[in-house]
Amino acid sequence: MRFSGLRVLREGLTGNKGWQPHWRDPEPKAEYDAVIIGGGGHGLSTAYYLAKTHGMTNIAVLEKGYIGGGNVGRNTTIVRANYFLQGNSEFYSHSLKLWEGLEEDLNYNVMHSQRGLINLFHSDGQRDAFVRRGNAMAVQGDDAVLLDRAGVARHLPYLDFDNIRFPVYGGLLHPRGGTARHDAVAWGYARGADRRGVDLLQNCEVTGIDIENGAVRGVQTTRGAIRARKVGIVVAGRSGQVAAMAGMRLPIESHVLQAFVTEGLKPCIDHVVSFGMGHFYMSQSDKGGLVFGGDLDFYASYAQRGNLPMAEHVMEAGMTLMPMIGKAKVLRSWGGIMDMTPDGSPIIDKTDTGGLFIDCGWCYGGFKAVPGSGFSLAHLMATGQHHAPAAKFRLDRFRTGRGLMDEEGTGSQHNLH
Amino acid sequence: MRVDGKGLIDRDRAVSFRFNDRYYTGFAGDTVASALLANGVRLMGRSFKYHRPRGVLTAGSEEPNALVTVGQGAAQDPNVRATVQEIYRGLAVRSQNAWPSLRLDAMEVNDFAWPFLGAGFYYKTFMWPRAFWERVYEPVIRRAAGLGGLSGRHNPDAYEKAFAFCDLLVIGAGPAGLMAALTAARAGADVILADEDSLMGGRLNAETYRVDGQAGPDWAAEAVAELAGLPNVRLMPRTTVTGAYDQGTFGALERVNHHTGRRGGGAVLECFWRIVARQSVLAAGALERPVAFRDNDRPGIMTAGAVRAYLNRWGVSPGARVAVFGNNDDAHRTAQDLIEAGVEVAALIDSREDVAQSGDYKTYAGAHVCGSSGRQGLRRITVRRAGREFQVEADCLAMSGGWNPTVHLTCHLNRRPTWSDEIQSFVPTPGAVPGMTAAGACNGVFSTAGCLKDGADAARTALKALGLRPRRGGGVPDADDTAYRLQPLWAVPGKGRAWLDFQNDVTVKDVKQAAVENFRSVEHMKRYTTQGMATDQGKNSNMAALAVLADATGQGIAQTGTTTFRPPYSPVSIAAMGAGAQGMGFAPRRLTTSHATSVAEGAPMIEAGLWYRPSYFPRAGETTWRQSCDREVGMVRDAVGVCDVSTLGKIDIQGADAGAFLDLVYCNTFSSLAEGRVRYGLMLREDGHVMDDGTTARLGPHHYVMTTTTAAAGNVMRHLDFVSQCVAPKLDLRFTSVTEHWAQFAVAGPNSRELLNGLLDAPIDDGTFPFMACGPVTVAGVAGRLFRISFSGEHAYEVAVPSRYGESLFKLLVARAQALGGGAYGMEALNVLRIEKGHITHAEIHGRTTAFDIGFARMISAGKDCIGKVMAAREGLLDEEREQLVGFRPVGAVRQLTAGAHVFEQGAEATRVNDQGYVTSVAFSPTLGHFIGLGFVKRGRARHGEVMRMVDRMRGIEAEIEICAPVFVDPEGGRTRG
Amino acid sequence: MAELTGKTPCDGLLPLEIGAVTLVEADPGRLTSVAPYRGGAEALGRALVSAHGLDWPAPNRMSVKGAARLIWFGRDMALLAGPAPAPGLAEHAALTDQSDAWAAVDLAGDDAEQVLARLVPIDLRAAHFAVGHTARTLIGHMTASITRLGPDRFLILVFRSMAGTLVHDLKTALEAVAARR
Amino acid sequence: MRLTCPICGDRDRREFYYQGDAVALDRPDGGAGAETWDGYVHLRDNPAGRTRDLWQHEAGCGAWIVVLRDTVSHEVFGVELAMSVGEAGA
Repeated sequence: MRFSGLRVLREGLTGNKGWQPHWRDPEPKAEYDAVIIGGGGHGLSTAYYLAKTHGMTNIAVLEKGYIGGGNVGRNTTIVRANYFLQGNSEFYSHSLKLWEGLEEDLNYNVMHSQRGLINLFHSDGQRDAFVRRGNAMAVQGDDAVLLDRAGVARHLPYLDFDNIRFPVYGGLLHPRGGTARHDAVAWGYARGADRRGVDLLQNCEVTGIDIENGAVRGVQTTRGAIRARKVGIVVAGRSGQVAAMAGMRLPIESHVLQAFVTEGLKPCIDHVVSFGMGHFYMSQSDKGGLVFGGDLDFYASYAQRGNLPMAEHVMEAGMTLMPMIGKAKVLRSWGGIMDMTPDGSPIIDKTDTGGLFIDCGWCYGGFKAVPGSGFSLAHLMATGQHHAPAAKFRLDRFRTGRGLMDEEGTGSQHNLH
Repeated sequence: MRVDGKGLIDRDRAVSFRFNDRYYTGFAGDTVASALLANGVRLMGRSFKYHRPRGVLTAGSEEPNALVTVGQGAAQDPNVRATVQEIYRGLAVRSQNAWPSLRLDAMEVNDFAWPFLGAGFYYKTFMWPRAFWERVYEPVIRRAAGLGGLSGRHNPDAYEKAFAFCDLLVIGAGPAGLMAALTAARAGADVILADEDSLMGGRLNAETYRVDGQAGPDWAAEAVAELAGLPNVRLMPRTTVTGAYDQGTFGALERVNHHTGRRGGGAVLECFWRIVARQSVLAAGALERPVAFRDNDRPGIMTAGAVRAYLNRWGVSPGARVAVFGNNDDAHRTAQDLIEAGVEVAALIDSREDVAQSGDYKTYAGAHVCGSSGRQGLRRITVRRAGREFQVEADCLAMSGGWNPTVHLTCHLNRRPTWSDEIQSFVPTPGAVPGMTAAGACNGVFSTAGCLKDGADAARTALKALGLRPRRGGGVPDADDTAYRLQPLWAVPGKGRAWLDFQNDVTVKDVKQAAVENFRSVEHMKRYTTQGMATDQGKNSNMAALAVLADATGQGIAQTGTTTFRPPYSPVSIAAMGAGAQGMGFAPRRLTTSHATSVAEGAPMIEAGLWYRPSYFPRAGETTWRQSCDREVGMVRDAVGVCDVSTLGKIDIQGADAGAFLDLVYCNTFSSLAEGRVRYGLMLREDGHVMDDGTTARLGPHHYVMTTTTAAAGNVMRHLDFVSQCVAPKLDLRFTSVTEHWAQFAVAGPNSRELLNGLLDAPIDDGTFPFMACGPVTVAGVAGRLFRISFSGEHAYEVAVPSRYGESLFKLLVARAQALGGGAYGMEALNVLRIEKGHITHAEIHGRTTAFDIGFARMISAGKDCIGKVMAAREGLLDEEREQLVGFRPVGAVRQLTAGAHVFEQGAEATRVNDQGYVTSVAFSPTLGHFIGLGFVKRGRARHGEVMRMVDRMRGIEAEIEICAPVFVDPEGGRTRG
Repeated sequence: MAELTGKTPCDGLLPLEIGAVTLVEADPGRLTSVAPYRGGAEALGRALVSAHGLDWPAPNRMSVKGAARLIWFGRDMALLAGPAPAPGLAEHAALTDQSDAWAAVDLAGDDAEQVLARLVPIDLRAAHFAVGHTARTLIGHMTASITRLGPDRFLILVFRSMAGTLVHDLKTALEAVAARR
Repeated sequence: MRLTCPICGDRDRREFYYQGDAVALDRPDGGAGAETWDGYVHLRDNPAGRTRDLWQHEAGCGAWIVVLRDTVSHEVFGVELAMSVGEAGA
């Protein structure tokens, strides 16, 4: 069924009786050409592009819970391409281009809203660093505009410019940056993959990876054994456990990142605002809730929940930057499992096991990467060649020191990125 | 209307307040909701999506409909529950989400377009044309959405945070909570009793139950009085425990002055508590669930428990002719309370067949309410019985679908609750929160006697864990012990829209459609329909929605499971959790001893980490910072300048292994440094990149003092602690920060020694104090330290005295410097001087650079191990292709260089693939008369002399630049040594 | 010869009296951090007793002898407050002059505990933090040393450069507590 | 979240700095080879369950501590001083 305003109209007039499932719930087959472990954003988009771009339709996505239940369903929905190191730069640039065509491509309104993202800076040194970033974005072909203090005030008049611990010197505006409706992205890709014949197997947890003489042969799951010559591990925070099934130890530590949403409010924040000194960022959802977050809780965790010190720090950052939000009331808080790498940049690569691929290490930047990551992993799995925009996301860069992408410059301590 | 002789309000104290454009009068103890109902006001709000007219559904913080905005101007407070807001003189509240008025709301048109606005409709449309989303659809949707509004102005009110500790935290002061607190407190436990209500007693204040032969409210008041008299008890009314966190930590929001007009003068509006409890008892009660039937959302239709609360606690009947509908005995108690209060009961509709007449009112057994009418207020209901439908006139309907235990806090650590067939709801899973015991209604125990006993038992469990003994005797008081009987009733079948989530306008149809579209997992259904995502987080609706979903998917409710409850239990203002940070409170301010003097000199102070440092010292006639900066640079190059460098980290290191320790943390060697000498040191991270640099002086055989950069002082201190405790625990040394003890000033320039010799008790010369010498000195009679080191490249010193003398010495140094043709210089000049000399800062060692990149690879001593040595030798970090530190100078028409610009080969297009490097630091060098820069270029060291192109798209500047050595002034160092 | 004049960290900021609490700058005298070398603890303990009559304090405790205080100050470290350290101590421990490194304030009054409860994340009630107890912890966002000198009296040390923030934070808490009376 | 510092006692998480897996205590010697060093600096077991990690009581006594902890439940099983672990070891 194709979605359109007309369809909504027709269904409305006929009692909404004609709607059909967005995806099937098929029984697992004994064998697929490829299986993707992980029914999150990245796994679903990988399946979608394998089917759409590479014509691989005899494939399955194995999800231990419900699809879209991981980080794609619990993030702060920010979409941007404002990196400054080679490797990240071209990848996120490509991903953003995919975002810009996503609704037509998926025939699903993911509410991608390019409302503009502003990174604030608070010293001359930070300005120079953001100028360098902005220039990197510009030479990559993406958009960036340097704002002085007055320029920021024009966009964000509600910030405290007069009495603030770390005054606003200016900001870097990324006009094409913005947000999207996170769940819809997972559902749109799921529906798109399903319509192309991909089996989405929910409540299907992988319990083992079958390897014969150095090559993958399939997986063991809670819904039986499934044979496949190509297996992609796309499980974000759970990468460590799944990779261990293939005898791998990863350069990853899983951490909790909290996020928060307030009660619905009339429109008051029109951009995505990021406050570097406070590790605080905020946008307003179309429903009216202020969606915001900050830094990791900093301790390794799989709990999908955080603790008060970081929550308080985030609120404090909000109060010093934009005291107009004081009377907004936090409705809900939650946590996601972040697969943190030693340089804060991701991994899309083959492994030492033939036919086994891994896509992980997205830290807390995974949502905006959903289209690009799936596209590039699909390319790698289908062709055996690294997709150019993701060619630098190699697993061995830490051992060799070649092509490290440490945007924060904080070094190999996983939780500092 | 008011009912005489009922309620716990103070009828001698009338209080007037404003709702929208009218003034109303209530009594002390009223909430906005009870007072409006007493005044016959039923319409209090509009729903989120269809803008349906709505009145109160509940009498508590879970209220989804009656949300109002309190106050106006900067302090306006949106989305306040009218059911919680106590009235006080001068209170002004407004309804929300309605325009032009609450009665006449233009957006009500949505309600007629409902067939097109069902579950998830927006995922299926608004896609064409693409550009319309940001320009047309989204703005319209955003304006229609949202509830109340923020003022858009800085928060003007005071909030605070605090910590509290106890043996036992009792959450909820109903019969179970009071009994738990009494039992524990009498046993000597250190107890905190927190309750979200202004009046402790919970349902005892809303019902007509008797306890120990007393009226419920009287017994509660006595219990509270006893607790208030005990030294080991802290009562926290108006305090909602909002979250359970690890190791017995709880968040709690105290509403300190929302019930008064008191603002300013230190009075805070709210306090956010961090409560640490060794044990806790959850006695949070239960929430009554509505029944879904066609048009069950009209103003005047509310839960039966709310009707009894308004009647018994506030002496208000929500209607003149009240009908009651339920699936359990509470419906009958409601009717009885109404009759007893002299209110007409239009009918009692009980979905159960086997019910006896319980009072003098028309009773329909085995019947359902299947519809209602009255757009802005209930006029009549439709009752269906034995296939026959008829109407009953009523202006209020009390409905009871049974009760849901308030299990929320037991789920905050991610454990799921357990389904109970008996009460057709979820109950806490024991042990879900370590140290927490659930008691009373939130534990699925609904009779008053049961709650009292369960509370006492829970306290005993806690006391045992605390190693305390319950006091003998002190039995549980007698009270009603009627069993709770209900027959599941979630949604009355029928046409039309039956509301589940009132605020978000989610109907039974929506949930069924979600199931049809295969959003069959409870999480999918929630996210697709927005069921349970309103301000009540599904407190009123999740159970029924689950049941409808379970029915639609053919699974049981237990199998379907619940969505997760997450903190906060009820919403918490950002101002409360972020209290103290507004303005300057976000981080401490660190001021040097020369701060006041610098400010008095007119120096703009800039943030340097937590410190403040002077940018430059303007003099008469100077109109731009550049004029001052150029002059200050000239002073240092030609005469003498004084700069406060106290913000650099200083670490005092002593012990037999101090030298060995420094050899480990620095890539170069310090054990061989002579006493009385200083050496530059480079510190690596274990991953082989540069962490920090600085000078370290050897003051004695086993005594060194290390300096760090201002930016990295904290990290370096932590790193040294790590290395000494975790990596080399056997080395014998101790160290501590002396950053704050010493005020240290750079005295730089040809006249620096002359200046100092005027202050030192024992003058110095090149013999006694050559370059890189250090030692104790007496400065103007005060014991201090002198280091002959130079960041500026001039003949320079750093002189340190105990901080108490800092301001005095700074003034003295500046005065002497001025007499010698110099003066104070600030960060701008300091930066120019160091760039001219090619000294790096964290602009260059930004965390991605190696010793190799900055040309210091040879500093990594081959003869010893050091942190970072092995990883620094990784092939990828020694690749000649890496970006290497170079200098830049303009050679084209454009003379300006800018930091952050990227570097390209001449003629090459400015694209990512052609990118050759970038500029990290620039300065106009008054010494050389042109801009100079530092930065990194691929194979840079081999490209000196090459002319390239600097491109700064952000600032719109392009310039031809020549790559050169990163030292512009006195590369041989003659000035420094001379 | 020019003479240098000294200035205390809270110069111009204190005293304050709000509600039932007073806040004044304290003068703990000469401050020396004492950190025993490997295996030096015992000898140091003896030397301290003979030189200053002070026992090496257990963690989170302070020992007092007349005007001399030895305040536990962290892992294997104590702060000698009052006298100049006897030279002999240097054999067994690293001695570092900290006299000018700390801003010291004296908080006293019925509500002193209530005031600190707004800023300090540890249980400072007398039953758990008695006279002579000390702690290294936080006050607001600052690391601090907090010692109970009397039933309703505390000595608070933070880095000298943060004196202004310390006074600001305490003043705000004092006003909030006073407003609740 | 609260941790019991072996020196200061039970304290709020806000007083502690977190570094990561306690593997950091087992620094290889210079000649240990690239694989070993890669394992030390980058690779992690990253268990969903019991873990042994390294914290510092930075806002307290300054001690580095080794914490036995569950990364799923956040239960803490034990805490010891890194110093004593190190001295016991090699």
